[in-house]
Amino acid sequence: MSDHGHGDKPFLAHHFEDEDHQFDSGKLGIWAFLVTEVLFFSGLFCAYAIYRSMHPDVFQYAAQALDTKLGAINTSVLILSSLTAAWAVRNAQLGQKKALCLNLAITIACAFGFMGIKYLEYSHKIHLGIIPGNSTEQYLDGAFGEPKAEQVAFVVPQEGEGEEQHAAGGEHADDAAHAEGGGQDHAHELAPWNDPAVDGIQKQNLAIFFAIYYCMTGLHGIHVLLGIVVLVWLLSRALRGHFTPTYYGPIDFAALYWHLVDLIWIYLFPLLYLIN
Amino acid sequence: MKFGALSLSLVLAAGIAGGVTLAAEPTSSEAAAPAPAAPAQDVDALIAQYNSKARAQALEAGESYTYREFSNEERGWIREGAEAKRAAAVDGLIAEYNAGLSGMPARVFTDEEKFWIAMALDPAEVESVYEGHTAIPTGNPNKVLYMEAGELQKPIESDPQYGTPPAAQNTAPLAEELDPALRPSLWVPVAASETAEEVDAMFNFIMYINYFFAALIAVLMVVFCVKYRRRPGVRADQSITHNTPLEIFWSVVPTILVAIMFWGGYKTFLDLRTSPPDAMQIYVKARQWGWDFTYQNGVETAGEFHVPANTPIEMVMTSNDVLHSFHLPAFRQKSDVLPNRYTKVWFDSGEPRTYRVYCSEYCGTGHSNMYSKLVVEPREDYEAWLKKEGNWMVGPDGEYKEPLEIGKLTYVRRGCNACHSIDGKHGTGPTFAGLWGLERRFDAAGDNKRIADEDYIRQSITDPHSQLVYPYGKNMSIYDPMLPEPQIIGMIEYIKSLADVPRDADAW
Amino acid sequence: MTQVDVPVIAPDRPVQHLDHNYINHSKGILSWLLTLDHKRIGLMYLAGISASFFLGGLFAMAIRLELFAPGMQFMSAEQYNQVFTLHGAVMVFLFIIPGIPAALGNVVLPLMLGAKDVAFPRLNLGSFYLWISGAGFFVYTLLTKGLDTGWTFYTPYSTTGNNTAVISATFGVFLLGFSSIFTGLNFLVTIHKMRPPGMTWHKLPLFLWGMYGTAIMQILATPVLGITLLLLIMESTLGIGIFDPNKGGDPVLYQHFFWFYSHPAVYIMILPAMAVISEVIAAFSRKHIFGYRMIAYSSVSIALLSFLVWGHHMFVSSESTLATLIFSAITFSIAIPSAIKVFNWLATLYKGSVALNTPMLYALEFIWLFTIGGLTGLFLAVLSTDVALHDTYFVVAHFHYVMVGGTLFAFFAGLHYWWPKMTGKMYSETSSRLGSIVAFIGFNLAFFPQFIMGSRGMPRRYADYKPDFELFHQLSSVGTAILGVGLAIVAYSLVRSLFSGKKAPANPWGSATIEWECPSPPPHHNFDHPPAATDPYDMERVEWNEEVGGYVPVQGYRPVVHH
Amino acid sequence: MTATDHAAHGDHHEDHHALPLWMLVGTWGALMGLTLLTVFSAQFDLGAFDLPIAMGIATIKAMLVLLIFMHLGFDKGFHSLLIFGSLLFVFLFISFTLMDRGQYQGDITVKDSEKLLSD
Repeated sequence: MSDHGHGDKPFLAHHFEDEDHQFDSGKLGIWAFLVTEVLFFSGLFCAYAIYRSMHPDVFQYAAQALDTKLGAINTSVLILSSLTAAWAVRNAQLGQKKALCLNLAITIACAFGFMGIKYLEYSHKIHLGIIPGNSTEQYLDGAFGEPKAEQVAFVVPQEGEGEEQHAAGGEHADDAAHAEGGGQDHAHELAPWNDPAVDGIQKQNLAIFFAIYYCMTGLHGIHVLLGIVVLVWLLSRALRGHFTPTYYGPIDFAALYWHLVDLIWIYLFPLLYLIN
Repeated sequence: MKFGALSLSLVLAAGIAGGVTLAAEPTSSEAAAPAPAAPAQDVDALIAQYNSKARAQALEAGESYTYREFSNEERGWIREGAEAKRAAAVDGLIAEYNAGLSGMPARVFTDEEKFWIAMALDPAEVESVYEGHTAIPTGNPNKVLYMEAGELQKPIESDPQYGTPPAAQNTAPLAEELDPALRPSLWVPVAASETAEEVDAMFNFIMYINYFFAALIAVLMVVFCVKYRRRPGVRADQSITHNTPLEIFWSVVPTILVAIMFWGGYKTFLDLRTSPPDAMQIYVKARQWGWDFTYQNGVETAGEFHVPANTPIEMVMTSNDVLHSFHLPAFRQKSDVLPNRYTKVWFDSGEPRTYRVYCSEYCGTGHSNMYSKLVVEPREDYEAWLKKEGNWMVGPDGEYKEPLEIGKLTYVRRGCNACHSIDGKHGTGPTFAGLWGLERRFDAAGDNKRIADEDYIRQSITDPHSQLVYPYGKNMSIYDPMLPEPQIIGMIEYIKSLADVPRDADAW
Repeated sequence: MTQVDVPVIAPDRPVQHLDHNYINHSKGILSWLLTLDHKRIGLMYLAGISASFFLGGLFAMAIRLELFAPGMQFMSAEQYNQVFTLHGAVMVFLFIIPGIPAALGNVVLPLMLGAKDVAFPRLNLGSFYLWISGAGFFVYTLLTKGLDTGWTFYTPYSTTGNNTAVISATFGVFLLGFSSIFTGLNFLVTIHKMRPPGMTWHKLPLFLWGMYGTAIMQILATPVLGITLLLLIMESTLGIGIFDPNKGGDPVLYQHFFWFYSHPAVYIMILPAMAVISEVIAAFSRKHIFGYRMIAYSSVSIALLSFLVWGHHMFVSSESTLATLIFSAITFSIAIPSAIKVFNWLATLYKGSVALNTPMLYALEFIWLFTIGGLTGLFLAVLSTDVALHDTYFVVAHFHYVMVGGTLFAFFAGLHYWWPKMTGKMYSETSSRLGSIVAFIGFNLAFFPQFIMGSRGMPRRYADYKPDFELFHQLSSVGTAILGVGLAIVAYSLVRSLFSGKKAPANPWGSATIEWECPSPPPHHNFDHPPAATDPYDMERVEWNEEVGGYVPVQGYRPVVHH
Repeated sequence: MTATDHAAHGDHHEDHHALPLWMLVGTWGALMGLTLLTVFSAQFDLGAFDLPIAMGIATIKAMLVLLIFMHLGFDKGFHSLLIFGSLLFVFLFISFTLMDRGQYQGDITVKDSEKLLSD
């Protein structure tokens, strides 16, 4: 038997008996892979659970810095992309090439949209001085301690004003002015944290909240980026007409991966954005 | 060349042979010669002959000496006899020495006597004395002798004059290793408390079960392999594929055994973890690489701690930097020591003895040197010791000592010596020798530099990471709480006094 | 076991050797580097892990030489710390974990299933290259800056100071972890989907049961190591503070994370070893394995239980009393399946026809060493004695008995057992047996004294020690030297067989599993048609044939129906 | 291929059937509704119920994605076993660690330790 024993079926590997055999193996493989993904994220969820149970107040306070609206929009975007991914599988199963390509394209577009909004959120935070790591603490000093005119402060999200602008327009030229103003204006709302008696530990724990926030959303974001790469590759194959009702495994597997990414976000959203 | 016990016995033989002069080291064949029963009446004379000759010539010539060739047999007798004599005499010597240290006028000891006193110390410490350190090598202030160029010199600059002489117990042997009445079993060291005995009971229970199963499995394996070895024409019995009752039996029996072990172990574990309410608390701060102890009355000690006998003691521990572990084998006690959290171990101190404390959680370069000594002593001795420890910066006259003396003591007590040498050798941190007035560079190019003066030293103590001498890293623990003022001044004075000591080329 | 009446297709004289086999299938270095053939990938893994083992062994020798006497001999304390760290990390991550699954498993597993390849050959090659890059990062760490954290990378030591080596080393381990995950995933799918007709779960050879359990653990546990190390890297580079007590983090949390992986990892190391031993004991007793189902189920139960006992590494790390109670109790439950296996192996010898060929010699040595390792584990599972013994040489001796005495000896058992199949050459029994016995003696001399000094209080990871432990350290060092000599003899014997060994028949030992039905070495495609599977331990299925110098299937043989 | 004709292929092919469009779109609608619900419920302070409600809604959403978008409801049982089994291990991991962490005393600050030592 030669290396390419299945001449009529270009995508059937030699060591499988038939396409169903190959599909079943691939499906089991991707599910096993999803299991490793679940466990991979579990470490972060565990860290989150530990620190939230230790410092519920800190988490509640810190979560105010996250923009619920952007989070909700991003959730919707991901759910839409999940729908189109599932739809794409259906198209592939039914041999609808055009619809398949369209659905894949929409999924990719949603993924880019998600990352774009994520970028806005990140850049806004970094602009405010909330960055992961060593220096967070010193910035938080400015943010939560004595509000200084030259130092940007934490913004407690206010209804409307400003935030939507960032979300929609992506113009953050006015961020600094806005943030400064916000810090000054709302300094009184941060009162408990300005108490000199409550320094040190709470600020450290705030830093840990943001560390966890960045790790969780960052790792999730990396998965979205990987998903984009895979989906673009599949789109190019779909355009070349590789997929048939008997050979559509890659579409199905990539969609499963994409749903898992969505699924993780479904948990991240309330855990990070909806603490009150 | 350092082969532990072997070299120790070499040193012992050499020491006796030559008094204090070690220039002529006997070879191992001489020292290790078998010693048949000696004619007792001759030995004293033999020793006298051996010693006097050697001494006389060494003193006269001031160089290596020769003496009558003694036979191997004679050497054996001499050694045995000398050892017996020493054992009898050395206790008295130590008592006398210590009495002198604690304030009474001390008589002048001969070098030989000092040698013998040293021999009764912890052998490891004696050995490090012999390794050629030129100064106080460790955190223990009980090094009474030091060597230079392989030769025994003189006592450390007068402990009496510092006012913190090694306490009497420092010269007592560690219970675990030297006291022949307390020889450990093959497996475990001497159990120092009742809880430790409970642990040992479980240890032995498991050990007997292990002996049984190991023997059973070995015997079955060998018997089967021999009895059913492959022979032509003999086939294996294929009918035996399983036997459910047998398999259930050998699943259930181990289950029962481990259940017993689990329960017994858990009960004793609770005893180990639950300290009696009346336990005396000692606060412990672990650092890289040493132990600091704080007593309830605020007295701080380093490296060594004393407790009253027959008292439950609770150690309340935290770490200054990384993870450490407080390990007291004799009490079967251990707990990790963590930064930012207190952990506790307790033990019933029992009879007056001396124990070794290890750090058993890996903590970096000095991990294997992070010992401490626990001295259990009668309450009145303990109280006297505590009083003395509390006043280590105060001289016999009731006044603060000279800053230089405080500095020298601080260097040892605060563990500076773990990383910073005073003999010019390159270590984990820069050496103190010749440091004073030196230009310190904080980068490779030397763009960022500073002269080592009072300000520099002070800042290096209070905020060491603010000025890291190239190429050293952030190894120094930021000591918290920081040194009190007199000790900082003392360190400045001490470093000043070392300005003229030459430093090695590779010690930056 | 009820036997379905399957006619066995047994040709008169099965093919013993082929002129054209997988080794000479195609030529050139690229045909190896880019191969998708599981057997070639297995051989490349074998070369890689052998090199790692040699490297780790050199470090071990350096450690024992340094510890021959109290005082520092030829290393500084810093150097010693780096050497023991590299010894541990290289041996664990580069040798023991991939050893049996990746090297032997890759060659044997598809053959045992009668399959043409593993389910995902490209992924298989990918995981090999992940292994290579992970190993590369390790060597890089080794050559550039010393790593001195111990293989466990405990915080805060690993994240404070100037431990830049931690970043490259942990990134290496991260890659190695994914290599391990993909191997496990591949094997899981292969065992599920590529079984030949007739091979039900209860006719799966026990090696495959062991590999299946291993795959479960690799898939479930290793990702947690991945995330732990990513967090560690973040901690070292950015200082995110999750594990750093100075920033409000919790170093014990790191230990929870680490051991959630690393305890199952211990079983990732030993379960494949047990799997090899089950095959070897049955083959050289020429007898049906005793208690097949118990052994099979115990593999899976060990795999699942292994996730629930990680806390026993932390009894003295300020773990709460409640947690110690639970973890200690579950730890004991995992002792039972291990005990069952040992008893079943012994019962397999009973009324067998035992031949002491080299693999069998290793298997018997394994039983002894694993028994000691397992029994001494009881001291460490019991809470009260563990407090005294934790982090002493007792622990060092215990895990060396399990990991080296267990896994390494089983690895050699498997290597010698499948050597004829892999290379087509027979090794010399005399020199291999000699090497095995010398290594066994050396091993016991090296590690048994460590139990004694450990229970007397000698802490592990000490660059120096007090003279009262000198005797034991010296015995241990001498033993290590003897072990080294033994291993050198083993290596010599195997390498020599490649050049002057006689040709191996298809089935030199008389085993009944499927991999022995194809010629030695196998052709590129393994089998033209998936062979029908029967009971893998039905040794009567094959018999000695003088003419071919090996075992051949009995013609027209109908298997005995038990029950 | 529709849901009805998969039987003709035998059980080997049971995961090949395409989901009807109404089911996909309906699931999407439900997910969006639940998202709005969870954002809405977060506006109110429900005290101890906050987290369980948010997690409950998230879990319902997750099940919808798993069972319908990911076909798990129509797929081989072993795949469900895999994914739910892995969740069991995640649960064990997190709960054991939380349980242990819950037993510790709170962290001490530098100040606390100084105070304790000076007492």
